[in-house]
Amino acid sequence: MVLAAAAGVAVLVLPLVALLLATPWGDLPALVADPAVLQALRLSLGTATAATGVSLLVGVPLAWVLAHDDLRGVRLLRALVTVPLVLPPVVGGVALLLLLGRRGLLGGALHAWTGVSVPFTSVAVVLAQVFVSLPFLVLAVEGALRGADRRRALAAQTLGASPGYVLRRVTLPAVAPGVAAGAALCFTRALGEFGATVTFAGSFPGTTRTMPLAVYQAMDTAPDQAVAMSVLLLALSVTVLVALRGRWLGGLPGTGAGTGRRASR
Amino acid sequence: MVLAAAAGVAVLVLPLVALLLATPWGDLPALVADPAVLQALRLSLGTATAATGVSLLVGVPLAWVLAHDDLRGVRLLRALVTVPLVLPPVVGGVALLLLLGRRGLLGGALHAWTGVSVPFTSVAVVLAQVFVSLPFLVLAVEGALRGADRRRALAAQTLGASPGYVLRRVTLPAVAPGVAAGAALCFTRALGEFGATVTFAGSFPGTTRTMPLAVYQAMDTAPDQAVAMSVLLLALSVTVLVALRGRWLGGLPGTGAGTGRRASR
Amino acid sequence: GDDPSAGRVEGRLVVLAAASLTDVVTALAERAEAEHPGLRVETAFGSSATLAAQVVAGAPADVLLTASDDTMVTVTGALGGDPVVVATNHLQLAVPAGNPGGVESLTDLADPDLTVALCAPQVPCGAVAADVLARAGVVAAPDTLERDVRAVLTRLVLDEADAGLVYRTDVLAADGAVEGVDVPQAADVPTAHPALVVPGAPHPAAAAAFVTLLTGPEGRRAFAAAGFGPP
Amino acid sequence: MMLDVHARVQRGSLTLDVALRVPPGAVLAVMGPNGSGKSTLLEAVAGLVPLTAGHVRLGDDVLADAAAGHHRPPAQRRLGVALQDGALFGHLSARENVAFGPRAQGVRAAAARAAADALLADVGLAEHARTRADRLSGGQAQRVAVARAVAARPRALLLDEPFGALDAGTRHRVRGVVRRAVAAGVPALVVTHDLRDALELADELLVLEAGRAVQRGAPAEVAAAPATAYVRRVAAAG
Amino acid sequence: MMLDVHARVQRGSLTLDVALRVPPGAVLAVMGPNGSGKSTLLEAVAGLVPLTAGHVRLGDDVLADAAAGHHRPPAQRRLGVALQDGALFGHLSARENVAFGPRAQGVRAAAARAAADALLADVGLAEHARTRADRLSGGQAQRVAVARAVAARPRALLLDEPFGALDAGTRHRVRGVVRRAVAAGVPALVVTHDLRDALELADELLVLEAGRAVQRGAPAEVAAAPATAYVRRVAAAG
Ligand SMILES: Nc1ncnc2c1ncn2[C@@H]1O[C@H](COP(=O)(O)OP(=O)(O)OP(=O)(O)O)[C@@H](O)[C@H]1O
Ligand SMILES: Nc1ncnc2c1ncn2[C@@H]1O[C@H](COP(=O)(O)OP(=O)(O)OP(=O)(O)O)[C@@H](O)[C@H]1O
Ligand code: MOO
Ligand SMILES: [Mg+2]
Ligand SMILES: [Mg+2]
Repeated sequence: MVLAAAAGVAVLVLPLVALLLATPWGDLPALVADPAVLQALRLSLGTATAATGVSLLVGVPLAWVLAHDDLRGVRLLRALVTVPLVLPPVVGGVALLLLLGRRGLLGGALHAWTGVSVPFTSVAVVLAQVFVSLPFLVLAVEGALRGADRRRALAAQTLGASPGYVLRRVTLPAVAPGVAAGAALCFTRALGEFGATVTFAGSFPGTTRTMPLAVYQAMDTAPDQAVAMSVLLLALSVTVLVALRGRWLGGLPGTGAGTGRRASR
Repeated sequence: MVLAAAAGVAVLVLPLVALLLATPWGDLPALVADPAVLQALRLSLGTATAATGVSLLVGVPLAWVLAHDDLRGVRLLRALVTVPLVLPPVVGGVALLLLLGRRGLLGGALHAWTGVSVPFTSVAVVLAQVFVSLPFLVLAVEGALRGADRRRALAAQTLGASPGYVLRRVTLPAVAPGVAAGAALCFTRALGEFGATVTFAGSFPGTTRTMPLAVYQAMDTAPDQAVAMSVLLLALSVTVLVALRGRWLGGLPGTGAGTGRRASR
Repeated sequence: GDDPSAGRVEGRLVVLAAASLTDVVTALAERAEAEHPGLRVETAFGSSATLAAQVVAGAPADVLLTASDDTMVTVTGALGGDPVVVATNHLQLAVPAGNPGGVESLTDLADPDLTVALCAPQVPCGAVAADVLARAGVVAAPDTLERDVRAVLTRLVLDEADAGLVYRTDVLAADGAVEGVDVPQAADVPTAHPALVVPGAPHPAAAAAFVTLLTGPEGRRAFAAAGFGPP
Repeated sequence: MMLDVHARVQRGSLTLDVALRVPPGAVLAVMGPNGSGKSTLLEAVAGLVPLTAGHVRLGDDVLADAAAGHHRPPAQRRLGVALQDGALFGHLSARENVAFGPRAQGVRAAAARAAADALLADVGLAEHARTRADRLSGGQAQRVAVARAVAARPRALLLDEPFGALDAGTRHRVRGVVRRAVAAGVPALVVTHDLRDALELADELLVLEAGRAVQRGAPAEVAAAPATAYVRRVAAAG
Repeated sequence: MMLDVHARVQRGSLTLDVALRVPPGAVLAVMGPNGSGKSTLLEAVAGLVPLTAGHVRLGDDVLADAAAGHHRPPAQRRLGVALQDGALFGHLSARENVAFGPRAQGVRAAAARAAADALLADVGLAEHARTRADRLSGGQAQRVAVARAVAARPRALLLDEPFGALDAGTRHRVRGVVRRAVAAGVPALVVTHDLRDALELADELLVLEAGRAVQRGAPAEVAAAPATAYVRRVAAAG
């Protein structure tokens, strides 16, 4: 039990230790204060936040639809929605190009009518991030919704609450840990997105070169800077995760010091 | 509500539609029957299955530890475990190299003593996949465990059940949808893993060139074959997901046609 | 090692090569297999810098081909070995078929209204492109800086970019999907493709034979047919 | 409004088939052995379980009619339901639980809250208004469930064993709350195992066994002339 | 073995402070108003809530001793506990619920199953052995909870309102099951709101109000000489 858990920790943490040991700590401040690094950092935070916001807006309702598999076709829909998980991100980028590129299914018409072109813009970065990270949010929230107690939802219905009201006031608050986990997953996945971004959005400082792209770019030529940026990304995510989980989970049942007694009543 | 859900579906599905429209359906059988494609497919299925197995073995106990945040240091541990989510996979590959490469923290000693070298082998592929996909499993399972009713776990303890027994016989079965979702996430993420694999394991046919790497390789040279392989991967994952969710969720409470009445008793 | 195939031209030969060499090396690998029954040649392509880093990290490769001397030096500096140049190359101004952006010369790359794709300056094709642009006195306004030359080519093939700088051989490999325009300054900055039998290669004899094939008449012919210059 | 029900429902191996009418302002008590279908009946009237045959009417309003394929969703029936297990919203306070129905139906926050506080005081929980529902004792939770059902100003009340976990004094008090809600002209259906509840509260008693009505009448009359062994035992215990 | 408890526990604004002793083979009934701390007391003895002061002893075996900082985990106390809300494992069958304790303690599957089936028959649920617990009616579920507590051959029984949802006949039957388990020399602590349970089953009655014992003695004696308004009301109702 605890041994297996320790093995899990080892697999995940030891490579990070190796990374930290390889970090040129003395030069770190200079490496990180580089304007190019700060620019990439700003871009990454902005786009990942936007992608998470969009994902929450469209993903929670989607998860709710998926959690009702008495509805027709839901199982296929779920599988479709899960596809971006398995699609190599590079292929996801190509698919986005085929859809929204200048010659794309929708992008062609868009370009012809409005002159607007999506690729090579920050919007393209956000779209690429949403494409790869939304499924994580959806699946996490759906899992939580399925685990949620249907009996309480029924009770709410007898009190005149519409399905949407039940979702907002009863089900979601009860599954808040799942939603928080999903949002954290989504944010971090968006923050780390590489393949789809580089393919669909390109790589240009300030508009599309997010941290992962900057790291990749530096990896073969300026490994010290790559390692420094990795460590920065790592510190950032640890901070975000600690803060986020702390806030979101703080006031929830069964997570505090209480015994969680009668949580089921 | 339903509108937002539809928007979510659109973001995820329309690019796939564009991809399907670009598929050279006539040549598909020939493209897919290529021995190199079949070799990559076999390797991908084998390594992703192994990675999922390893992740379940070490990830479920780990999730269980994390779900008890009355334990000391758990919050930091969770953040650490979540880090690979936010780390660009390429950086993950570098970290693995720094750990297990011939000059690595452990890899150096390993190579000196046993002559064994991990990078650029199928084992390296599995390790890379575990590194990036294990956190998904852990977080999904942890979310489900937190949502689980603590009251039933207490009741089991009064009956003399050890913590491990409670986990296996009460908590896990009750959160099976979460575990299934986590395993599906983990498998699909492993199947799609690219950056860490290409960095840590390289891209050698038969040993380390999984489907995503083969797709990537083909993208700039034989785009038709790349699209064909993507479609294959897509079909594969849809099948796996439909089958998996169907099986795992079939007999669970609140998911069938029943009203789920008294699910909380 | 104690692999019995070490002294003979057989076994599983692993060749890593720069993205720009994809087509020609694939063809020559098939030729080598035809010549030596019992030999299988496995190829992998990518950015020269990435491949070089993998070889230094101990990838079980027999032969490495890069797109610049600089990237090769990072390998020989760490592992030793004697690289030999097998071909040369130079850049062209490339546009999608039909030239939708109406691009005529290198100076158009400075037009902010056009979508321009270049290699990142850290990879060989990007370094050469920077040199060419500097010599021409053009301050380009790129919209994206790609990871390797084939990624730039893909942008043009898909018609997502109006113009870019790629190797002349890449334009030929694109088989009509891309049009190339010669740039006078590019001829002044040729690039070399060195090949290396990786020190400690699992199949040294086969590796040496493969490099001999590359530098021999058959190799010459294949490189020339693909548009490469002689070493 | 008259509550008029004919419910035929299949639940596992049990076939429930009961007809009943509760006039406005009257209380019908439902008793019966465990598993006889009391909760199933109540849930069918609430719309949580579909009818295979029969109907549910409230005055002229047809809530369900199996023959016509009509089934109004529970949320639109405007009934006050307390389920057997309470099913409180554990993450909300007692007050928020009671105010939930009015809020869901559009009543403004301040008004819903005032109504909830008044009802909580009625059931003796004034000082627990702000306690989270999952921190209440068994009897406290049961009272919140009853108050929550009454708060929504329902057109009919459906209470499934609403007094089982209450101490004797509180039981008396909560029966009073139900009686006052009914006095406004609301029909009520109350499931109980205790003949004293029926005697004190109900105008009529319906005894259910294996899904069928085996006896009905004024509670005292039923107790005086038991038709089955089960009723005899209930009368003896009461 | 004698069950010897002094429990001091803080629960929200309630301070529970009670001492009690239950000899082997005896039943102590605990009554009291809602929120007086009955469930808290039982959960403290079971080890689900930590003591701030006091101890729990079973014969010579010290299960908890606040002064010594000693707190044995619930899983190692070998008690039979039925919580107020049942807390059945909804995903398991009735039989698997009852067999759970023996299985957890290493009894072989066949033996555990046979014991479970015998107990289910005792509480009148033979034909529901294979029904999933979340498909049981309220009273059926309550009986499974009692059977589950008894099945583990506990050294003491702790039952929190184990009869509240049972019909009169079944109530009698399940009291018999409890009586037989106690007869083997096991001390039992039974929380109830119904004086008849105490009169029929208990050797001693403890009345709790606001966390303190306000009266104790033989059930009939307590009923005959009520010390508080609450007890008076209970005596009148019973
Ligand atoms: N969700 C369900 N699925 C299948 N069968 C069920 C379900 N819920 C209840 N039943 C079965 O239906 C029958 C009637 O149950 P019901 O809950 O209506 O009984 P009840 O009269 O309310 O009993 P109690 O007095 O124990 O509350 C029981 O045999 C029960 O096992
Ligand atoms: N998890 C908890 N956290 C904080 N307070 C609690 C918790 N559980 C119960 N309480 C409070 O402790 C007090 C005693 O509760 P307890 O459940 O012991 O009462 P009881 O005597 O069993 O009542 P009942 O007859 O209603 O079951 C109540 O006021 C209750 O609100
Ligand atoms: O293949 Mo390169 O390294 O882009 O010139
Ligand atoms: Mg019932
Ligand atoms: Mg209690």
